[in-house]
Amino acid sequence: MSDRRGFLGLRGGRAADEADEPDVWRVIQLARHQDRPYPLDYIERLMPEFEEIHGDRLFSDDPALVAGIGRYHDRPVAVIGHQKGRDTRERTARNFGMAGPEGYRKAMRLMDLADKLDMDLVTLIDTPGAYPGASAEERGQGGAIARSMQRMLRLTVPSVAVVIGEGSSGGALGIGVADRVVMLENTTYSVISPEGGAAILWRDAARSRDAAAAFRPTAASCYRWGIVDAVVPEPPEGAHHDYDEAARLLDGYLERTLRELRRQPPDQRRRLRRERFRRIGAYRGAPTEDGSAPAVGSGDGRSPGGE
Amino acid sequence: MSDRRGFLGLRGGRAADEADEPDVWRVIQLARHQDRPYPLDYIERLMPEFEEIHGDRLFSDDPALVAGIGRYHDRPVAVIGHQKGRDTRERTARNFGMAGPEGYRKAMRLMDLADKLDMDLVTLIDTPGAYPGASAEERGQGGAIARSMQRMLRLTVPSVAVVIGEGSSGGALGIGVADRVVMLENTTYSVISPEGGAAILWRDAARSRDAAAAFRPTAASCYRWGIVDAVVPEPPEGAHHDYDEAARLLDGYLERTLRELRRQPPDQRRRLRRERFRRIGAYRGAPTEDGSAPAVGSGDGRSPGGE
Amino acid sequence: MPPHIHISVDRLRRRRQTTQPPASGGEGRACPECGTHFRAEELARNSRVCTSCDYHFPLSAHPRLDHLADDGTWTELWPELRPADPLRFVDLEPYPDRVERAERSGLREAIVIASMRIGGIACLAAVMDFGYLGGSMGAVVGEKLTRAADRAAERALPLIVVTASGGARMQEGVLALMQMAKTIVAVEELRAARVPLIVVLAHPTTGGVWASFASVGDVTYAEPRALIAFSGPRVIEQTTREKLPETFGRAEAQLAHGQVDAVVDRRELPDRLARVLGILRRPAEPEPGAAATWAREGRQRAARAAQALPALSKRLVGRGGPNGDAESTVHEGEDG
Amino acid sequence: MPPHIHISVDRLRRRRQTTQPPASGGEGRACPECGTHFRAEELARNSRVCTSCDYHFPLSAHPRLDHLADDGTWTELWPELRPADPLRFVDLEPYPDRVERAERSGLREAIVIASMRIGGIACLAAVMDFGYLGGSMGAVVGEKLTRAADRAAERALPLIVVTASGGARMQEGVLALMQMAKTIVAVEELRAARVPLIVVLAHPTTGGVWASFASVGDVTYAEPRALIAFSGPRVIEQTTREKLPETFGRAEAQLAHGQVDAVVDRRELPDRLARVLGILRRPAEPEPGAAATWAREGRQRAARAAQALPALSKRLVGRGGPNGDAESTVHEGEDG
Ligand SMILES: [Zn+2]
Ligand SMILES: [Zn+2]
Repeated sequence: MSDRRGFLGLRGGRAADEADEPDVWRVIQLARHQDRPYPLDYIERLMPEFEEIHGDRLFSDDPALVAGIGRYHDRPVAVIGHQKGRDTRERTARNFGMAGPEGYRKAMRLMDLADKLDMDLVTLIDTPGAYPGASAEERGQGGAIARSMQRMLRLTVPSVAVVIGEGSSGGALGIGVADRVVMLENTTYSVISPEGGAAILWRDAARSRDAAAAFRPTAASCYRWGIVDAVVPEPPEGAHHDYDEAARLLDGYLERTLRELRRQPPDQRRRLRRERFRRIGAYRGAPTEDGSAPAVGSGDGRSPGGE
Repeated sequence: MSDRRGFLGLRGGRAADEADEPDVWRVIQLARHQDRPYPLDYIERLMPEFEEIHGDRLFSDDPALVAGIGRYHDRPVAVIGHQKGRDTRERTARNFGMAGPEGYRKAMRLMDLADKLDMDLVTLIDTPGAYPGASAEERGQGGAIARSMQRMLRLTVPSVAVVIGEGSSGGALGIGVADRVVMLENTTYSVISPEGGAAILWRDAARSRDAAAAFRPTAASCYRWGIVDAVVPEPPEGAHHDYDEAARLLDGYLERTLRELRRQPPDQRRRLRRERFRRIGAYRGAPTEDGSAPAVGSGDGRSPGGE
Repeated sequence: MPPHIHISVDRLRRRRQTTQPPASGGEGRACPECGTHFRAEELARNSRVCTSCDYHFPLSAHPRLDHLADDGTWTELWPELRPADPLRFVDLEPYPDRVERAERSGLREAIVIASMRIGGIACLAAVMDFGYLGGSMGAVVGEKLTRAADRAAERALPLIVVTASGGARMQEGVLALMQMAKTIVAVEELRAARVPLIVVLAHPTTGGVWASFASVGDVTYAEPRALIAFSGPRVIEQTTREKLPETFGRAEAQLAHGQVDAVVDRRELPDRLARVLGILRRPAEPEPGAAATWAREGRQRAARAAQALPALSKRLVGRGGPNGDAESTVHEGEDG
Repeated sequence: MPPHIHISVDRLRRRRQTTQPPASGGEGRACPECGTHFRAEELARNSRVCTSCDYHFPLSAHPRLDHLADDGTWTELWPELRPADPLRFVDLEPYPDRVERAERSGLREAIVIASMRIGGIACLAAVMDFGYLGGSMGAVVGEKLTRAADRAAERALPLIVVTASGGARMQEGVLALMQMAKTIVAVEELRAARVPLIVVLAHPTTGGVWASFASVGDVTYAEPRALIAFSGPRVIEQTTREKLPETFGRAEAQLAHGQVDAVVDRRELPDRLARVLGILRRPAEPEPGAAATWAREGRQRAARAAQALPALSKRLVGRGGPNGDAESTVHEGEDG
């Protein structure tokens, strides 16, 4: 933690090691710890002034996703984050951080504002997933997430997405298509929660530890896979033990990165952002990098189903 | 009607005369005539192929406002229009052409598409006003109309708005912020319906003829006031007597105007569109056109309420 | 023509009087909600909010400016703009008579533009006055708002808009309707210049004002219980035969429906605005602000664009002859 | 690297077989809605729609292409792309075993790309196959769709996408999730090139596919009764304890909720698509199409951009070593 650069991602070494199974489960518990700092806890510490905005101007306001403008290192900044709620009542009110279409549409409204007023955008990801409810589906949950990603790709201002807890499913990625994507040390980023994955793949929700081990949704793994650009350290016992220090460590990464991103021309930034996401994915059969013949895929050319 | 140019607006002369009171009322009756051609009647005649789109991708589809893409003079074109409905059942289903926020949001979706695919946009205005309902208010009727106007101002493609019947209130203007705005011969464009105006200003809805005479919402008046750029003639007895001829006359104006607009560079077109609307409005006290001292407005400078 | 507006405004700028305007209350009022009686000074001291039940009394434009602006910092702009009567409109009485009566009450139009400081930050404000013909939007409202936006863009000043309006001014007919589009153009100029637009919705904000500039603020506040709607409750009840609840269209309901960012007690408004302006303050930059450059170029572009306009659209447009009487100009111009 | 994809694709293009693929039905089937029994040929003749009740049987990718394309005009592109196993994923069985079994059924991935003509108009199609691992979206789906979009942009060809998917492919973990963003990038390339994207939602279109490219088509059709949802009914019922109606998330309900443009019977789909493509056809222009120019420049830009990428993001990204085995490459690259 004494590393002045303040983020593991550029240290190399240990962070890039593959996490073993018990570690994965421990990280999942930490990422979901009910005392973990939530977006408003970071905002309170990073920004002397913050003004929350409300509503999508279409249907409603979604308390599961907070959005607002704040003063950050003497500049205006736009912030979006999943807010889970601390006690039972707030958790219910905030729907456990599961945003509906109204949340993503509020987020898009703030992105418009960020572009208009030339504000950097920071998103703080911490959700078990987008809200699975009939009403959310009727109002276009899928399209809301898709368009939020689309909107982020079109941003002219710099953007950084930070996984600060649980980053699960499209609900997380909906606000995650940024110039830089980073994870705090004890967080997860995954296609599905371990319970959900266990229920589907093992047909037994109780086998979530197996699912966790298989998904390996830790910061270390995601860093290895190129999903995130850096891993931001937390205080020694985890972010929930020292909010101030957790915020300070995040600040170290954030301020430096936004400054760096601002140096790029907007068009270049947008191009690189597209390229960043376009390149993700491992597969076989691609042509080699010098453009010569493909390694796999020769054959008679008949469509496989037609034989 | 035999004028090959096919639009009164550029003929000058009679069309620019001030209509007298009985004429105004007659035009109002014609504009609302239940047999008048509606957008789909024109579309059927002007476009060999047309595909309607549905839904705002947010909440619902609004049948009071039809939107779609069609083939027009061998080019793709986007069309939006208020559709009133012909028989009682259809009139109810289409809400008498009173669009809700979903209608304006569907329209905006089509505007996005027009911009993306470089299609000219044509809007056909025929509404007693935007739908006055509690649910419409709850879903942001005001903001929907405002944003639809905003979206039209941002269009990169050419746009023409045509009042084909009744153009009443913000519900009409919501799809009326185009490069060119024109009215068919027997149509009206007004801040409010005569009945609504009578109820408010005369405190007696029965005095709608008085209101009509005062508002003078005819094509001739609107042309004189600079609200519309041209008046497109109708068949001798009115558009409802000959749909084919009405469509042919509209076609004559539309095709020529879109071709002319396409010749302008998009940025210039957008600038001129802004300027067009920005200049509307008569008031006293403006500086003279050469920038010399103002005609009115000298005084002690105290704010008028502060004396 | 808009480009010329910029040239002459500074000469027209007026120093404000710091005395309390009488428009703010008269001799005293009883709260319509709880019946508590207040003397005018009491009410004014509490920003015309009931100390018992927090009812927000109407606040006209000048006292509103006194309330929002840092002490003694507001200066009215373009107070000389007055309505014309392009339709020669007569309902139960001629439009000019209505205007005259409204002016006799001490107001000059339904909107007042001022430059000012809030929390030390320079900005412009456009404040509507329901007391003047129901805060209705005619050509003067559209023009003043457009000038305010132009100046805000040119000088990179945030624009604060406080609305209170029954909608378009019917006596100006379809020309009033068109002010909706005109004010949206103004908002677009702010966007191009990257200048913040903060909207405060006071009671009532309805019709064409809500359906144009009032609903597209970057940040939007509403005063408690302000009615915010395109169609008013009576029109809706008549058309749809629904019985609307007391809460229909009120600020609190509009917040729940995602239409405003917050409901803010009037007494907290100056601090709240100061905070937002503080957040949105641009950092000092070495290069000249893009906004200022844009506005300068914008003016030149607008002048060029005007040349290219089809003759038709030049009619009745931001005009006003040397004698300041647009009305007669209109008819001379058109009938001749 | 994407820029190189364009260079090699033409060599990889395969002529299609015109024989009827067996994947379309086997020996015969009973309609699950009305019980009517059909022989395979009967079903195929009616586009696998029940002649009694209009139930739409699932249609796998190749017969779908036969159905949509003008006779004999479709040619598959990039059939050689195969999943890697970057997570060395094992649930009830190893991921590669699932892949192998899926391939044994005659399919090669959950999406098939083809160039073709519809109503005489050249276009590209990307057709998903629910029969291959539930139509799940892994890296190959993302990559193929991206290549299809690149080519569509480059050659100014409309892209038709037919979806049928349970969502992201869990066995590829968070890398599968990221394909959502990747496909949205692909859609953005189409936008930049002004190329139409027509989406047809077949049963079922759920999860990450609905929440990415499937929901942002320029025109969007759905097949009758297709389930279209981000969260499936079972998940919703478990989470919210609501009992959902039969109609939940079905095409007809999504139409009512404004999420699709029309519900189109499969038998009318080819004509409907031909009509839309006909409408959107660009007029013959003297100058070279902007789209083609864009794509050409785009390729050069992408190559330059790749140089500028931070080293981090180059990991595990569109890779595949000379031996075609990305899996081992990954682990060598990272552990070393
Ligand atoms: Zn009271
Ligand atoms: Zn059947």
